[in-house]
Amino acid sequence: MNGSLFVNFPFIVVALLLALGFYTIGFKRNLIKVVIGVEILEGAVNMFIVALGYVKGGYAPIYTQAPQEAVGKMVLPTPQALTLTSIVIGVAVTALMLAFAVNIYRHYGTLDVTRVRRLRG
Amino acid sequence: MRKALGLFAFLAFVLFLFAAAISLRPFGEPPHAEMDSYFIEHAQEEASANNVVTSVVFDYRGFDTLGEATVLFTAVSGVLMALRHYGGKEK
Amino acid sequence: MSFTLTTPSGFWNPLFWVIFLALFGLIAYLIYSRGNPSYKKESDQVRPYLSGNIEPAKEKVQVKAGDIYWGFIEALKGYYKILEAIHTGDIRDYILWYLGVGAIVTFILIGGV
Amino acid sequence: MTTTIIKTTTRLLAPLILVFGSYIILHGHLTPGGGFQGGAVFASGLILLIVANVRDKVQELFEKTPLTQLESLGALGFLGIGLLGLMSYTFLKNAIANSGFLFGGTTPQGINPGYLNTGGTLSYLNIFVGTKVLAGLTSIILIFFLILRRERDEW
Amino acid sequence: MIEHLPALMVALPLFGAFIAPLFKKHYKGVSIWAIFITGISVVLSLLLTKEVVTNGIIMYVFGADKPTLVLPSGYVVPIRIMFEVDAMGAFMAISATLMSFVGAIYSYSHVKKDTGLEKYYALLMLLEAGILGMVLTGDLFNLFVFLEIAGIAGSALVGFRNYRGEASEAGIKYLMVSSVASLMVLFAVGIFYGQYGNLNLAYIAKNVSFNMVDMIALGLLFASFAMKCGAVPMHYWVPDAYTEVPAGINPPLLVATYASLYALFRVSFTLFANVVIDLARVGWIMSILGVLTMFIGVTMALIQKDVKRLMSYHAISQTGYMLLGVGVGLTVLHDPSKLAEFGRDAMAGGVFHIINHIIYKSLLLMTAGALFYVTGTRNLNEMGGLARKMPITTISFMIGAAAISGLPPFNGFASKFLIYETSYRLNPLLTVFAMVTSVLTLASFVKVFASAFLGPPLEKFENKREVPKPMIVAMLILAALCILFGLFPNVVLDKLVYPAVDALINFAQYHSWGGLA
Repeated sequence: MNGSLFVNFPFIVVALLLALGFYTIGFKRNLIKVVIGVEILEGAVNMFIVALGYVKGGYAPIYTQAPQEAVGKMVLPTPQALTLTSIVIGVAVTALMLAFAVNIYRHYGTLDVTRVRRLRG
Repeated sequence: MRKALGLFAFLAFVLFLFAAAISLRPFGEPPHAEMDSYFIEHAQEEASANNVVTSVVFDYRGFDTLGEATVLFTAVSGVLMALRHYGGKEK
Repeated sequence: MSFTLTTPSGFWNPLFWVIFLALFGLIAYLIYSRGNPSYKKESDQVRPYLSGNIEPAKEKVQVKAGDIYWGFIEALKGYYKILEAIHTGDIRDYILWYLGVGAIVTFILIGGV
Repeated sequence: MTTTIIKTTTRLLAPLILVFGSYIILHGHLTPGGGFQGGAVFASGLILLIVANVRDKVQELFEKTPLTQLESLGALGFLGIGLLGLMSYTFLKNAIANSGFLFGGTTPQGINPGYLNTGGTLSYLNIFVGTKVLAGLTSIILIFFLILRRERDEW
Repeated sequence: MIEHLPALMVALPLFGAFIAPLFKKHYKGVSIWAIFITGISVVLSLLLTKEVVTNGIIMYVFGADKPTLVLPSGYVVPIRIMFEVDAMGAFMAISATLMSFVGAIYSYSHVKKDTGLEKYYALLMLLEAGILGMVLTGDLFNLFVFLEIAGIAGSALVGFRNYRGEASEAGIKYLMVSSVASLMVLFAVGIFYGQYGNLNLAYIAKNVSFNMVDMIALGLLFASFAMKCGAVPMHYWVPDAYTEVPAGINPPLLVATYASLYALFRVSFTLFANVVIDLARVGWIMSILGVLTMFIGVTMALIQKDVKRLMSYHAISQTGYMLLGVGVGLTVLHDPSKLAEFGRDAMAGGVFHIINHIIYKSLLLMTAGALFYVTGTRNLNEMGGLARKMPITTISFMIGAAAISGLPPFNGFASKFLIYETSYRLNPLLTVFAMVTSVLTLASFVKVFASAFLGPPLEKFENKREVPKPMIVAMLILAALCILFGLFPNVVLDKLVYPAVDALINFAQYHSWGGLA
């Protein structure tokens, strides 16, 4: 327990968002809302990774016309790169999920999760 | 019944998430930054780019970016395939 | 190279397997050859005797897949009721089960048990 | 969706958005942004064109544009740049940096105004990825648009 | 060029996949192209395995000056993405490429009448590329990226028959499960990055200090990979996905599942390996999960009427054997005497069962696909008397059924034998469950055989004939492999499995980046 609740406030927010996403996935009946829950998870994880890269009083890691004091006080670049990757992956997943949702609505005539269960047992 | 069990599992899992978030290292003070400091120092000479993030995305971790582009390609193929027109093959 | 696989208690060798196969095949043939030779095909002996009734169509007499092991499933009815209750084809339950198992595994790993 | 306001705004905005997107793609190694972001901006311009038009117009606008080929081209270009490093280096090695080739200029150390002719393979990869992303996102939105409009006609 | 092999392994299927959409409507051309590319990758994977088995771990650092330059001059941490190929990874790579090849051959006829085949084959090759990246990489974030590739490609293929509503349902279920699992993996990776400032698996494994946060992250990784590999009670997506996917995709999809299993083993052995007390705990968790998985899977399989669904439940129950074998090995990993006594053999059984199961379960699912191709239904109640119509399919099915039930001389026998003996040493109860599972497996396949192939010939199947040549070829390849692996198990064990097992056991060798640092 090396961090306290106020220092780690961004991480707390991330955990809160994750909880929100899981709740949306687990207890909503509309398929689109379930997809939105997955999206909330995406956003939470991306926010977590970006927050990991922050350095107190850091500047953006870009040398183009940066202020003088920025040298040696830049935030970590890797988390931003990882977040970029995972954002694009999230877009891809969402697009495919929505395509499937369209097909499901065509065939089942509903998006109610409790009725989209021909496959069971 | 289902809802109660689900809520229990959900709360138990979220508890661990909060525990992880609280007991993680303090925000804004990364303990080990060797890799990132290497990027910040050497990006201009090795990748010859002012934008360190771009140098990480496309040079140091370029393979991830290839995978990322592949993911987008996969998703586009999947969407086009899932929404392709099927002429009356309804079963 | 030798094709012998030695396990902690025993071994496996295809050669021995072939030998034993031939041996038991021989024994089986001996038993078979002592059978009754007076059996004649394309005679009434092949037709089942249904106490004078005509033989029903083949479709009728075939055992459907759902009926095989009926007794077994009947005996384990309670167990299967639970399984059926678990297997709701509901997307949300998949994720909720994941949450539960993840919580349990994490709890054990942290040292709860 | 196709009111006069949206049409007029689109006519004014779409060129600016497209130019801005290409700017972000080209300056990916100097300023914030890069291939993905620029491609997304460019695609948003095209998507604005899509949503501001009726279905038939969109079809005759986009059935000529080879989106699939563009996407494959971008991906193959990325792969080709990666394989370029295989000669005497490793996969995805930044072989063009500081080589005097196009985009091969040397970057001065420390803070500088930023020169476009630097970045080595980064600039090429930015361009290819931008092509790929704009083609991909546009085709995703396009297929959804066409499907939904078709459904609406059938309803 | 040999040192660039790990990169080419992934680059080749990607190249094939990026080319494939350009064949617009030339479906014949694109199928030939897919068969060609996957065939070449089989050769590459064999070369890679030969290299690894002879020279040990292969390092490949992306973007460095030399492939083996792990650390930049005078620096302490690895900064670039690196592939770290040991025997286990090469072993999985062989399965992936071989099964994609067989699947491509099979698909040539099986999905001939469908549209959108250029996307289909592109996604098949993308799936192969994702699996290869997963099993070869030594970088945690890279593992996440390829996990997503495999998941998205697999779910898109599950939804291929978009004129069936069930296909889309199964697709979105699989995609939901895999994306949630991958996101939690990414969350765990983020926790590791935040604490140790690096993403290299070996580096983190060296420095990980098993505090509470690490344990939570490891629990997340464990649960996510367990869900992706279909361990009870997170197995519900498996029957849906395997049932609705075209039978030509079943082999690579199986390998994708077991690539997650590989990731689970990799996490357990490489990340957990240094902690001594909890390791037995992890092993017990894995063994108990395995027993649950095999038993519930097989009992659910007994009551199925859909032939592919029945086989999917068998896939679940066979995954339990692998978990059991490797879990037994993991339990005694830090006890050298027991490890030499039975731990190593237990892991050998588990790992050997992976490739055995991939082979015979692909064979069985392909025969089920052949039944579907001929009869147009998957409901066992409507089949019957097909043995006379399709003899080769019948023979392949019999071989596969005998193999999955562990009858000698087919390839399920040796691995199950090893697992029985070794799990008996740990705890006899585990063995009892394993044997009961094997018996029930045989029973349910007797049911399939009796109801689908035996019985009097039905009128509605009068004019049916055997499936076309490519499907027969694909099935016969796998049947031949079944018999070969069953007759000469020790060859495979010595050449492939024991190197892989030793690569898992000697995790310290994996920690030191191929001798460096």
